[in-house]
Amino acid sequence: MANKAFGVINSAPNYIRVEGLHDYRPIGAFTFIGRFRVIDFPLSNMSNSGINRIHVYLNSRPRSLVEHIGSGRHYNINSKRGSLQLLFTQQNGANSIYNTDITAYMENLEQLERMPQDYVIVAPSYMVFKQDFQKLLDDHVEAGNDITLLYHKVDQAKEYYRACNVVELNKQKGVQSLTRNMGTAKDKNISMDTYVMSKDLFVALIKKAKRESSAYSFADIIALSCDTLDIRGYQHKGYFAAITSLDDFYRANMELLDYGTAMDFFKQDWPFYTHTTDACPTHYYPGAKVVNSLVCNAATIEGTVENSIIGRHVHIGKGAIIKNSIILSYSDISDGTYIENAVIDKWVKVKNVKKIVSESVTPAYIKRNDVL
Amino acid sequence: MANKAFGVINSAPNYIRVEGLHDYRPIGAFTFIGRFRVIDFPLSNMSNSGINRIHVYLNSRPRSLVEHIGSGRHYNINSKRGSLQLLFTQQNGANSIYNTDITAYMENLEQLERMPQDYVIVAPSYMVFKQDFQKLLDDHVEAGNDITLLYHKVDQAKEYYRACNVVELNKQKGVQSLTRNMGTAKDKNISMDTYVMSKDLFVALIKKAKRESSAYSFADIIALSCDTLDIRGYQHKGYFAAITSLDDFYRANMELLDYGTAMDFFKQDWPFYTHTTDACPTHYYPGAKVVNSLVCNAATIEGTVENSIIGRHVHIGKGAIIKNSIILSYSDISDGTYIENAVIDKWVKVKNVKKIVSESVTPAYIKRNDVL
Amino acid sequence: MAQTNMLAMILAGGRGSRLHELTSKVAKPAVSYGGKYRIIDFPLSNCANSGIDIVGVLTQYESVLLNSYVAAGGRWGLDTKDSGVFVLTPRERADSGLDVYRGTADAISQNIDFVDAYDPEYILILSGDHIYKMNYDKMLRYHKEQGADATIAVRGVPIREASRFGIMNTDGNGRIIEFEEKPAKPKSNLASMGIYIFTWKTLRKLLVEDMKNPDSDHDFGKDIIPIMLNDGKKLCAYEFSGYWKDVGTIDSLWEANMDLLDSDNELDLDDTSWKIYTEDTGITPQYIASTAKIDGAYINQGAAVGGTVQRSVIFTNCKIAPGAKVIDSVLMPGAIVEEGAVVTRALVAENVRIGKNAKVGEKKSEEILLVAKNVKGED
Amino acid sequence: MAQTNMLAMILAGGRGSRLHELTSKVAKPAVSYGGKYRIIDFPLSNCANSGIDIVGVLTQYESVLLNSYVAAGGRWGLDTKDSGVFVLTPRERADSGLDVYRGTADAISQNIDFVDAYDPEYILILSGDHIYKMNYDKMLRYHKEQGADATIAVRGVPIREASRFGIMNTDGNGRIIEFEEKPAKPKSNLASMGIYIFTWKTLRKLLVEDMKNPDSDHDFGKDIIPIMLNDGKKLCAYEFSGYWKDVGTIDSLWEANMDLLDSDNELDLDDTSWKIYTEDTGITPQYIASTAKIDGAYINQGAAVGGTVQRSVIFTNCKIAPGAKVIDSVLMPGAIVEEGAVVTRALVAENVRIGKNAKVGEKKSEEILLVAKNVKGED
Repeated sequence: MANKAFGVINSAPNYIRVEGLHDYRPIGAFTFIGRFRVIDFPLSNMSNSGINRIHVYLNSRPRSLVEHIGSGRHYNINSKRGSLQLLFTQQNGANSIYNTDITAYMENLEQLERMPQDYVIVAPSYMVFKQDFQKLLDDHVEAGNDITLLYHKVDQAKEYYRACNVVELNKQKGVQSLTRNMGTAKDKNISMDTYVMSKDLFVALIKKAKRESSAYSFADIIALSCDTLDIRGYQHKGYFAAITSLDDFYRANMELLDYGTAMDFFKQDWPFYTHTTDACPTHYYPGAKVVNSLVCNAATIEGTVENSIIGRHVHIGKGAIIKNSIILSYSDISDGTYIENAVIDKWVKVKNVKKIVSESVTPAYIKRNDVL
Repeated sequence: MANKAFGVINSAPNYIRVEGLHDYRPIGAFTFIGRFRVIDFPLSNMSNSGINRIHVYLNSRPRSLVEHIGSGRHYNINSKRGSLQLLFTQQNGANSIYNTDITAYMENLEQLERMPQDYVIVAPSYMVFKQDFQKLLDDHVEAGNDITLLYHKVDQAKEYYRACNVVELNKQKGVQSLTRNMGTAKDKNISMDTYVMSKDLFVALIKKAKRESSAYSFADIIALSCDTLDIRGYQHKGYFAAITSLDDFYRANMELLDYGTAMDFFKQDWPFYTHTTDACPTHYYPGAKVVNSLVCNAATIEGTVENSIIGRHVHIGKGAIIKNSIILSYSDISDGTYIENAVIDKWVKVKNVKKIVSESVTPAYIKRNDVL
Repeated sequence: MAQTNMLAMILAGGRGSRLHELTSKVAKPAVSYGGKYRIIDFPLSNCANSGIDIVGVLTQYESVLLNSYVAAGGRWGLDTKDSGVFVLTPRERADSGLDVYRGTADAISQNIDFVDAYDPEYILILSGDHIYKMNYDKMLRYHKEQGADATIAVRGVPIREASRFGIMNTDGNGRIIEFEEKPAKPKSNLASMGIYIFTWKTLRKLLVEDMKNPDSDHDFGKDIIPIMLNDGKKLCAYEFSGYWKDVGTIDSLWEANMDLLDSDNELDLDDTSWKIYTEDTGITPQYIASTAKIDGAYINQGAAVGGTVQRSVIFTNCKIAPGAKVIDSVLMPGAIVEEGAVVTRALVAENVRIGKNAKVGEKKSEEILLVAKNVKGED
Repeated sequence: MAQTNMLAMILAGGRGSRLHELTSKVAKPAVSYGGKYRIIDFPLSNCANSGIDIVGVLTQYESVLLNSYVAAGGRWGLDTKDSGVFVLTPRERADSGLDVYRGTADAISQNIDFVDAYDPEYILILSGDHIYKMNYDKMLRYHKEQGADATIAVRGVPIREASRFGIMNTDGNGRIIEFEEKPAKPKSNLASMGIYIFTWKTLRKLLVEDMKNPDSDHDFGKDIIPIMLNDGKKLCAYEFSGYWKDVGTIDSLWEANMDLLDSDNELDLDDTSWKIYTEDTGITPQYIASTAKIDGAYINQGAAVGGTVQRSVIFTNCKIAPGAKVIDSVLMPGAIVEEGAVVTRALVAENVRIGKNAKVGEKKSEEILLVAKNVKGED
């Protein structure tokens, strides 16, 4: 069944920077609750919504995402009828002001213009949420908007979502402005950087943005078009995370330790797909103590784990205590170590250091491949 | 069956430039005799040799190769036991002197060092030939060389192979020097940029090259090691093409119009795999006249084709005459056009111009998407 | 891909005996067609293009080739996480012995557990031996709009030929009020194409009853449809008007191939928005030698032509030597015509070799000659 | 991948009646094991890791689940251009009716055409219901080195138990000189594992003869091997010494699961150089609640533990409510243990629900309790 829309998944804007983790991979490739990658969420949302032609934009360090996404079979994208196309940009200075989504679209304009679908759904690869895009599209078409923009009402806009845009809406949900979140108030409508519009308008806006400024992003041209176009907000409800800083990443993971939140988010009728690795089950040794945690496969647990997320192939030694932490795959925490409020990247070996604790809200971060 | 070697397929060095075609894709993505891509040959050679862990290095404009290679299933690489890994470099100025294979290896050293195999086979993505790498490896191990280098004896080194390296051998096939082909003589041994060595030596040479000069290529460090290492040449026989200029590309294609050469190269016991597209058969209209040509599927031929290669979905109009030319996919040659000695890139529409002829050895080249 | 909630079952059991030796080692749906396809590629590609994820292929006759061909669902992109093509043969069960499929309906009945496992709302029943392109998703939408219990695809046939078909008589709104099998005096020209959409719950109940009925032939046309009409269920006709061909005989198979030489042919295999997927090998392009003369042909990659080809369809890996002639014929994959041989109005089976100077087929023959065995040459 | 020129056939026909209700809807090789696997994952993964491209799975009993599980060869990476897993059921042929497989050898005989289609030099015969990791490529190299007509994998068993097995007596060089089925006085402790490599040409000839022999049981152990020994063919024993378990009974299936709780267990499923591939769903990690107490467990992703787990194996999607206890037990996929329920020394089948406060199994029972149906709770 040919869907009327194709999907575009874009990368994070150049001003978003997640301390530590970001040095090794784009946000879309970040591990989420130990098992998924952030990009699995927009991809699964699209696949579940019947969208089977998807463009994924990659910029710096594409290897991990290319491997993870592969042929798209695990996202249920028919490889003959559909396609999951990876698009690259030459402009690789990740922090360069020229490294915008508009630059990426312009470099692949031929691919974009060749898509046969009438509509496009644009979603970001650095946010985690659940959304039926088919419903969004139907609504968009019925309402006759020029653009429909997805937003989420939050009450922690002072502490979090600092790299996101804020939407101001009129009574009819018309978007009146789109501006960077300056943390001026708790309650804000955060733009989810997710848009529905006609392909023609999408292409026209890209070209317009390019003409006006080489540093414009797509959000910039949307912001500038609030007066001239009928842009309407569509409120998203349920779990929502914007992975735009280490704090946001940490909090987004920890929120899902709440069983109710997790069960509401992970439902059978809306599966999130991911690349699987045939890891064996996890072995809990006699004497291990694990509570309120999410544990991935192929871990070996001999010590204590509390309020934490344990990745694949992680080893927690005898007498080790892990609290309020995220341990990514293949890390090895040796006997008797105490870790609290930390994010331990992949392939870390904690051997000689016996204590890693952060006292502040911001968790401690241990670099990939480090031996401590 | 775990093979003792893994494969590395590298990109063309920064000083190789194929006029026209190269503006749109790397050489590995060039169409070859209308149906294959140049990279299909090294990949199939590796797969047929039982190598199922392969690293493919991509630099500028990776999209077409990423799509073409995909999951590697069509190359018979078991997706669980084996893997076809795409590796990228950040250094994207394709012509920059820093854009060397050494830079690419250094950026992905972690992936390289993690490979469990003892040996590595390095082959280029810009040459077309058939070689059993298992045999090469067995020979290498038995002879006890440090490095085995594949070379081909040519007798047109003055006109062609100008961007290749020349090998000088002693009586024992020991490599005495590796230098750029200056076209000083007809008969030369051309290095096929294909090496077998232990993984450890490979990594050591990469690190050494990096230390010595940021602009060194792997061939440079090999050249410098002729005195200290036991590097031996292994002669390749049969069809061989180095796609290092438009002339070389054109000639390499044309050579396979010779039925004997083609039949010797394409044999059932050594299949070359490619990404297929489910194109329907080709329709020859009454009145069409085709001789001594290779014609791909989904073409529609109403005119005359002689000594030419016709790509997929190409249309040759009534009364049109195509001689000694290569027409790439989706191009449309309208009624009555005369084309001789030309390479027509993809998606070209020849509508108003009625004659495209090159009188010299170098074929005329028509740009992708052009309307003439 | 979003689940359309419709599962497809392809009846591929046909021995196709009127296709003679072509089906002695291959089930009819696996017979070659159109230069590179097999007949079953058509319903399977239609399913893939219509967004159907799960396809069962029911077979009991010589299933090895069909099995290994179909089981690799990747050919149609049907090998994603939640999609697949499954070959369903009769099997032994805890509660019964091994049994053949007794009829089209029985084939589904014996696989109720398979269907139930996917819990579909609708089931699409297809035949494995028709050549056509059809969007089953559109048909499903029609089925839903009509609120039908069953929807049957029909096509208009010339009224004078209607008595050869199963004819559906409808009221003004597409509802079927009567079904007549080969009526002497047809009241309409809407012939059943053997393509059905049923609401699964309704069909399931009927199948369970049908299994127990000793007088039933367990056939959709003969048993299930008449019962539904009797019961006052809502059956609707869905009209289809594109290219459609049942290739049950050598002549019709030949004709269907020849249709492709027509530049306006309705099947339009070149349409990239509705591709027919098939086994696509990484073989060389077709090689046309300096000695070749081609005058109207449909040729697939991997073929090598050195001789004369007139109005013919040439499959993968065929070889026509210099001096050989192939006229008004179909050469199936790997067929070889040696020097001086002449093939006229013939259908040459897979891998058959026509020896030097041999002549097969006649220009004026009424029927098409099937050449299923090597023909010896003369020096 | 390079063709090793050996094709594998897995005999998966077993109804496994000693596994009781576990096999009432599922063939024995599809029974769950080890938190996430099915038994047939072991021979299939061994094949994939040994570089075998083509695997036939022979089955006639309740093949739907096995079929749909196995046919998606992608789980084992066996879905590349030239690789595949093919389910082979009995089928109707032009020259004979539909027939069941009469024995292990007959199952291969009936599929000679399938094997021939791939023209292998060697054929590997495997059983679908053993748990072990083995490199068949090494065994093939041994077969070639020995220049054998057949090579049989054997393992040493305690000599006092040897009379329960098929015992191979060998000369000093590994050549089998005698085969005794359950000998009263065993001369060696080398028991056949039911894993054979044959040179295909040799076996093919024997199978053709065996098919015609009215006195044959069409069995490898009873008929083919003895004939080969009589004919003076060279049969060699290939000794295997790793973990190996035939899981034919509830007790042995439970034991094999419990073996995984041993930190030194020889099977070592965590070894990434020889992975066992299986259906791997994109489900959430295992959720261990604040109320959970885990004391020795092997738990798979997607499980949610709120209660107590002691020395148990917990499969995908199992739920153990707060206050529930699971001790010395195996919970198969989707099993649910409600509040206050206690499960001891039991094997709980797929999707079975143990109701509130229910008690199943006994600490001191000799046999393991199979719980195949929901157990009602008490309020």
